Amino acid sequence: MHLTVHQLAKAYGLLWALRDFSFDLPPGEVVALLGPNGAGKTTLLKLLAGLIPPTMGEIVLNGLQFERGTPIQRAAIGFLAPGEHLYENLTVRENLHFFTSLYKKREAIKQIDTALGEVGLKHRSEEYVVALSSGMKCRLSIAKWKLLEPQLLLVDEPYGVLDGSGIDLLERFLKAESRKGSVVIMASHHVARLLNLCTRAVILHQGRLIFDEPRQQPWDSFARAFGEFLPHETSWSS
Amino acid sequence: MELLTQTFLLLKKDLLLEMRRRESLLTMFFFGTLLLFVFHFSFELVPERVAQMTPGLLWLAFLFTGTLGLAQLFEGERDNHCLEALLLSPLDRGAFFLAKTCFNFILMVLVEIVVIPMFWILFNLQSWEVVPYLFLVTVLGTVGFCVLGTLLSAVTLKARARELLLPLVLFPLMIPVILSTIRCMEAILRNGAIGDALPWLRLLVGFDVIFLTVGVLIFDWVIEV
Amino acid sequence: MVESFKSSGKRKGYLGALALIAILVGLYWGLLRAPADAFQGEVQRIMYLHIPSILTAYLSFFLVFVGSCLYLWKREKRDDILAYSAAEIGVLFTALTIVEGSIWGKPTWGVWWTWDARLTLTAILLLIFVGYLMLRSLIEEENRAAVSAAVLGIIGFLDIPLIHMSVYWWRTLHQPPSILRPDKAPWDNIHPAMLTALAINFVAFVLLYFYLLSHRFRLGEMLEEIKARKLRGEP
Amino acid sequence: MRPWGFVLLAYGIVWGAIVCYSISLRRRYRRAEEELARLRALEASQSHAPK
Repeated sequence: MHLTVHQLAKAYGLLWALRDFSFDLPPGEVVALLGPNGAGKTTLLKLLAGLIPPTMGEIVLNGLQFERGTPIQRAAIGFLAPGEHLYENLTVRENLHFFTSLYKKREAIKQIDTALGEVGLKHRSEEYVVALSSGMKCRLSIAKWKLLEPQLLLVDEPYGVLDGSGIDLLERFLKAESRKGSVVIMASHHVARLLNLCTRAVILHQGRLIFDEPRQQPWDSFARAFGEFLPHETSWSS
Repeated sequence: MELLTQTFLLLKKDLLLEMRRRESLLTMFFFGTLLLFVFHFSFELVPERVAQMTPGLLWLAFLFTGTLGLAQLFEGERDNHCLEALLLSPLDRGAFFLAKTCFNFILMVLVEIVVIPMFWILFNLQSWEVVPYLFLVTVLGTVGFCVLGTLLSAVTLKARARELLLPLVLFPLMIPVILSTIRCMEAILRNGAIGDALPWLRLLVGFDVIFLTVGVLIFDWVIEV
Repeated sequence: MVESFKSSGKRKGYLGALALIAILVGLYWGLLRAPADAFQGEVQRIMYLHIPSILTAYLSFFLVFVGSCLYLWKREKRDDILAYSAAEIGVLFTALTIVEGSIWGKPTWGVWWTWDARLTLTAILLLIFVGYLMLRSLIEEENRAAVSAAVLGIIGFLDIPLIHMSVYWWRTLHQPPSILRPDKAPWDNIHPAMLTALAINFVAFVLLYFYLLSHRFRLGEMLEEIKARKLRGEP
Repeated sequence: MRPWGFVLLAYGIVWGAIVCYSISLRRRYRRAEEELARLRALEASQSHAPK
């Protein structure tokens, strides 16, 4: 998936949530989307997912304009929001079955058990999602997107709810996706972890893109930009 | 074909959820029954008067219970942002509309199956032979109600005070359905057969077809997060 | 068509002056020149308001339909403004039609309100488009409000013929329509001066309607521009 | 009430309502015009102001 964004902007009423946002991501890129609360991270993710219409600007997926989204385009976009987008009164297996059928992934239906095994949910596959802890729901989301094979995967703050092995699982999954040529964009406040994983970092501040660079060692410009705009978060340097 | 497969998938999911929680069906059922009692107390219904008022009263009951169901129709999708998950997927929105319409239709028909005989029992009506015909007309009216109701329920999804707004915009638009079903029922009660209710029946079917088509075509724009 | 509303203030001024003249001429013809009706007497003069106002209301709802369709298709803000403006003025004219009908009905039928097909139909129209305006005001997010309103505008307009049919069938089973006889062209039993008065008043209402609409439309555009400028000016 | 009374009542209400609507529309229109002029002036002064 090659993702290009031109001058994307979104206003809510009289407030800009995101302004003049452009970037160009080749296949395999893993982007760390950073910024304080209210910087516009979630707005950006929702715009890229086609869940809200942009006020201005355009999104281009593999050279094709993404406006309201054709079914094929929508099938190529994944949105991993921990704990969300699952039916609480369906069982774990029913959820996966429903979504794989919806995405017309016939082979994936056979792999539901394997996927559940990989995320450690096999023994709970007949339980209702409402009975799962938030970490378990996040694991289920990982299994879901593993089966649905998106080419653009948007991830919204997954670290808060996952335990150590869960984080391993997630990062292995994201790296595998990236190796397959998918673009991954992950928003989080766990800067250190995210920087470890990413191939590129982007910082949003008050709806504007203030930093966009590929990852390198040593990375002084990132330290400077980060320190300037997010002085309260220093945990990344550890 | 794809449209129908997706519709069926979503409908199956909705029915499964409803079977587990039974929220909508139970409330609608009890509300419908409750209305029959309220009617009795407010109109002091003796058999001679009931015969005249049957179509109106029955439809009033279905209209209110149906509106109750419509208000709940998208609630299940709002929990846990499931609506987002559906809109994110390659789902055809026309299928989404059809599935929700069918789901609401099934709920209402289940309620009607119970409420119509109960009406006959509670008010001591003797004319059991017309019940199947009445039920048939009611089902046709219910189709129109569900089609338009689902469409407007989605339109008002993001509005403040939507439970109040929905009947306000729905009832005036529903007048062809209300009038034609009630006139059909009157004709049936009078003659014991469809007979001179035919123009009304045609109007009703026309209404169902027009709004079903409009709904499938327009739903893509109606529903957004 | 939309382009013509963007006319300069000067052209709008001409339109206003023309509307005013037409209204005055219409008043003169309607109240003084036209003879009293042989059966209904002077009260029939209300018809010179009643018929033009309901026709303009229908024109208005047609514009709501056109604007709504164009908006859903092209997503141009001005189509939405057109639909909103037309709905607002349409509701005004519909309400006036009902008031006139009611005042005409009192001396003619002896009651302020009767479930006559025409009156009922007009009342339902009013309810539908009042609902439209309420829907607009109850949805916070602007795009959402525009899209939802457009859908309701389309459904509402498509429903009019169905409501028309059902209400007429329902009433005509009980009483014949009061003025229009299907077997007789309406102008057969009308004095030529009456017809002239009606025509002049109709022209006056249409001119007035477009005068109001052009201002309401421009107002919508200005509000839109104010919002755009405030957004741009925000640091 | 005499027939003419009904006629005048109807004409009075209709034209009264239309005049009222026109006045309220004019007021809204003026307010928007002023606001727009203010914003335009503000923008002009900002673009000419020395940096």
